[in-house]
Amino acid sequence: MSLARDMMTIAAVSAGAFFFLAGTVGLLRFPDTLTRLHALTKADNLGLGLVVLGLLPQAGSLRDGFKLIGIWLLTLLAGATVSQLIARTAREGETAK
Amino acid sequence: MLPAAAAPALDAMTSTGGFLLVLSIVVPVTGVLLAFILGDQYERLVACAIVPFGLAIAAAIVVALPQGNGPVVYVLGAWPPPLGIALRADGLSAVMLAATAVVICAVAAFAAADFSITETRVSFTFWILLLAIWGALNTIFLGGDLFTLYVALELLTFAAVPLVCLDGRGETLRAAIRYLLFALLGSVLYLLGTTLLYGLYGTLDIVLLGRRIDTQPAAVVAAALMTTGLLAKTALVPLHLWLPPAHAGAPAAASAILSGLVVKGSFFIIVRLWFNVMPGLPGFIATQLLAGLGGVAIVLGSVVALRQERLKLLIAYSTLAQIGYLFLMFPLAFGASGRLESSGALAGGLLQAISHATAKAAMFLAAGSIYATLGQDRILGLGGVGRILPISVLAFALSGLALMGLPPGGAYLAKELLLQAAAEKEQWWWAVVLQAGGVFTGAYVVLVLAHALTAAKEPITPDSSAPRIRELATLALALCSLMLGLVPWEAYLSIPNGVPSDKFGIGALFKMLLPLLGGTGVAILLAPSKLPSWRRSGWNELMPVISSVRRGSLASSAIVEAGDKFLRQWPIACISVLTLAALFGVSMLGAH
Amino acid sequence: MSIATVFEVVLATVVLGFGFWTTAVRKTYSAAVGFVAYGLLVALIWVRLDAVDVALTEAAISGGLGGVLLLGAAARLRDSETTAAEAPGNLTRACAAVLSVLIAAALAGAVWLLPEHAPTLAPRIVANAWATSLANPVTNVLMAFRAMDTMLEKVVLLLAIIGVWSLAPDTAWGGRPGPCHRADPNGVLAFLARLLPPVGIVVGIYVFWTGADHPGGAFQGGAILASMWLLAIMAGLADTPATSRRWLRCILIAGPGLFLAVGLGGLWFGSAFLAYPAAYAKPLILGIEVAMILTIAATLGLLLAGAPERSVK
Amino acid sequence: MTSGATVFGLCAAVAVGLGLYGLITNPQPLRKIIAFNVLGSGVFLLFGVVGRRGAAAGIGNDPVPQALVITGVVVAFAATALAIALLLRLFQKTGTTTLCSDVRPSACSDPSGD
Amino acid sequence: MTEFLTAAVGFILAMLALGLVSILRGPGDTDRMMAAQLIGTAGIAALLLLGTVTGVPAAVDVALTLALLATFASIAFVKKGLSSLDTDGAGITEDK
Repeated sequence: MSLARDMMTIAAVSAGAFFFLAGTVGLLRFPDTLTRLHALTKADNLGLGLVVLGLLPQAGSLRDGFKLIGIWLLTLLAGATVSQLIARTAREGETAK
Repeated sequence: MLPAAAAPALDAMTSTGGFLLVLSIVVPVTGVLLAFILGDQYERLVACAIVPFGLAIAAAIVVALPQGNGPVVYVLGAWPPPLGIALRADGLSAVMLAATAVVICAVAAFAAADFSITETRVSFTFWILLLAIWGALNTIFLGGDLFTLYVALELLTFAAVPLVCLDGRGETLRAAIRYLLFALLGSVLYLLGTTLLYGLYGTLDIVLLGRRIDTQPAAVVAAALMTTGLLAKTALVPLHLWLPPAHAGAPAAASAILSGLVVKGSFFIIVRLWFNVMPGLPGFIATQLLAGLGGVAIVLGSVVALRQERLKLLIAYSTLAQIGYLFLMFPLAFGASGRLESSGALAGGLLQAISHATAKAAMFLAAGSIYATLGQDRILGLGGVGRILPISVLAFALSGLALMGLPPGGAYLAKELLLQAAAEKEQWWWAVVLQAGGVFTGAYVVLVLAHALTAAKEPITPDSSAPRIRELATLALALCSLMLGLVPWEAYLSIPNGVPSDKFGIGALFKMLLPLLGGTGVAILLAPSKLPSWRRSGWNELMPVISSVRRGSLASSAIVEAGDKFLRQWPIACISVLTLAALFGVSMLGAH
Repeated sequence: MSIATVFEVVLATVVLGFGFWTTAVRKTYSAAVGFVAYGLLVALIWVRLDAVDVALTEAAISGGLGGVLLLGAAARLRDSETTAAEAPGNLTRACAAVLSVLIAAALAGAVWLLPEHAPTLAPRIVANAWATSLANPVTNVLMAFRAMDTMLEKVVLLLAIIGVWSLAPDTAWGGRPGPCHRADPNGVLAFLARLLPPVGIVVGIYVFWTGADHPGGAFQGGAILASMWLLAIMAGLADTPATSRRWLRCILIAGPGLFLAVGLGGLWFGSAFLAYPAAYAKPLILGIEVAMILTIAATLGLLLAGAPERSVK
Repeated sequence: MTSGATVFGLCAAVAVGLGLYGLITNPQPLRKIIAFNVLGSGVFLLFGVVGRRGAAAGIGNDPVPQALVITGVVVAFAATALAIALLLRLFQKTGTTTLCSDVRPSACSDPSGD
Repeated sequence: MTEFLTAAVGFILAMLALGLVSILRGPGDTDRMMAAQLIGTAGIAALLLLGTVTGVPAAVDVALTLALLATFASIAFVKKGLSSLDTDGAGITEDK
């Protein structure tokens, strides 16, 4: 049982780390603001989600598990809102030029 | 009087009358809260109601102290140190508490007539911060824990900074930022030291630390950092970049508090640190270094003061010199046992601190009345002011004389005690510096008075007449400073050889002539603005000789002024801080 | 070298990397961003040092409110970057570098020389925790053993507010701090500002409440509440209150005022100033903390909002 | 037991050095304020290391240094806020943020002559 | 298990550092605004993993605090701070 949980943790956290890697590569390689933003938000939120998923089996109590999910939802909300605002600013910057 | 000498149990037990210590902190803080909530137009009422209370509490502590054995102690929350915090009042605290209360009273009486009710912003800020400064200072004088002292220091800084820029001009804002940033650097260094001390000994209580401390290198690092941080807050040359603009730019009542009291807070913590926490740590060279900086401060502060065109700047620079004077006691208190001893030198230093507090506050208040009446404070434009504001000019003269060391002033007593100690320790060079300090003080007092007492070139139309109560408050403060020598200090400060008794004899008169005549000479030689009587005839034969000497000395004083300007640049001042920390560290390490 | 040590070295290196970036980078705005990252990573170090109370504080201040304060100032002072031509020369820089390294080395040496068996007050604190019946040792130290420091620290916060207010132009004295924020009521920001604060308030109260027995406390909870308030202000859903309002001033002194009152009660009825009678210790401390969380939230919010700029009329 | 104390002690010392250097050499006041914050966090970390070394009685970090740090962080934040408010007011009033009070800006350029 | 998670924290930290440097070097201000986003998510992930590794369950509360405050900070980034009079709204004119 414990082994199965650990396997799940390892798999999910590895996948999460991979998405963080993908996001960073995107940041380094993509040419303009909007595509970089895309790389960042998608990868990061998915990465964090997978890390949370991986840690759920390790959580000590049900309350801790809910907190973990809550954290992920909060960052998702922030990511969605802020990237929209940033993208809008970027677009306006371009039209101004 | 030293806590270390008292029985161990007494330090960790509330003594009778201990609640007075709590009240002396709580009452001003309550005043701050009340004034803040009642706000507009009531803050002055609250402050004026609190001031007599505070004065009574300080007086009660002063009365209560000699009756018990050793310090008055209060254990907060009934948690004895090291777990909890204790407040302790020994002779040093009592003396400082009383002086602070007197100065605050006089300044409050002055300011009650100064800030009109229409200026809500200035009045609100000033009165609340006045009470806050009082609470912070009392905490510093009574705090028995190094971290409590840190919080109190920050309280003091936060209360002092807005006072600097009350008038909101760009120049004073700049001064306030420099002051705040430099003071923060100082407190961070102090905090670094407390970290190391806690890591070494597991307590921050002053008495417990004093028993546990030894001379290991990590303790030396802590001592060096803390000392330097506090010096930065005290503005000892070369760490004085913030002081002149800050003290000269504030309104008169605020300047009096800043110059008279606020710098004494960090000075007092240095005294606590060196005499109570680690008397055996600094060693001979470090004490000489500290006093050496004091000597430099006396020369630089006085010479630059003589070159100022504005009265308030002159007084601010004279504060620099007087701060230097405070540090001369350290080598003179260094005993043969290799420890700093609570001796006549310490008593002299403390007396100098309180007589400077009263006299300098009176000087700034007098300057404030002059500024308000004339609408400017250029020294060359002071002619005729003696006729319009006789009381203020008299107060200025009296406080100047007190600072010079006129008997029976506190500074006279302080100088005698320090000279005694210098003779005892056979460190004649500090006796020279002490005398020079008096002469320099004489110089700028004579310079100001000479201008103030001449007739006006053109008739003056006063902008506004100063209310009489303002002038009387100033005069009372100056008289206080002049009467300090009559107080029976033996009950509070350890004076092994007794107080010099000859306060009114021929000898005392003669001692007074040196700073007065020497000061006149220095003023003639070093002040770019010539003394008024200089222009009259009768000096014609001497003229060529003196002129050439004067030209030379003026040139050298210009070099000193350039040096001051150099030292007051931000990077240079910060580098000086770190250099001093390194020097103190090396000299303390070398002592063991 | 174990993997834990390797990780610690990596963490320390990354933190110092950001510290270095913050010091060296040319643009002030980038330096402020660098500092936010730095503060966040320092919070990681605090978790690693098993000081979660401090980690919470550090996350709230350096990562959150402090970062916002610095960024706001950097954005507003952007035009001034070119005018300040007082860069020190190479000699000054070299002196500064040498001395900074010297001080850092002395500190490192001092830490190295700290005694093998470190002195600690932890056992004493555990032994005396019965007096308050709170299980969080840090809260015990803050609210009971060193209550004087905590009370004075709240007065420091109040003085900071007075200092900031005193910078108002005379015409705006007593007015509302900061600019008027307007945003589309149906826009994304307003949406977020309606959705997040309820969650934030719950979390803030949770962090405060859990502080009695677990890491957390009034300050950390207050910081969260303050940020939610400011979010609503930024979205134009609320405005900063006029600083002359009596209720606002009541909130601003509620914390230190109640602290002081309870302390004096101890002096009058109990054993000492700031001593709690054992039977009522917990409710008294929690009561003070409730007042404090309000005071802290209001104080932090107003410190970020700045000096009054708009007259009430 | 005292995992990380040495590494982070070193880290704290370096942070103090970085902060000091920044505080001295950065010409813009806002950068000085940021450097002050780096310096302060170094000092607080040092407290953390001291507390970590004093872990005992089932507590991983001596609570007294922790409490002192929390107080210190609050004070440092208040100081930052006050300094920034002063700076913004100075900028609003004069249009510059230079801290040199002596007449011309050029008069306070570096003395070391390069 | 602990070793694996420790390595994962180290890896995420490295990604955070790399990403942040690339953002801060970026040509425009909008790029810099992404920084808060990255700091938030990567920092929270590192914090959660570290809490599990170090055996500090309360680290979850730190992460929760950070999640809320990072959101707030991101908004402030985009608004370029709270207190800007003249630059206010530069980044935030919403669609009509």
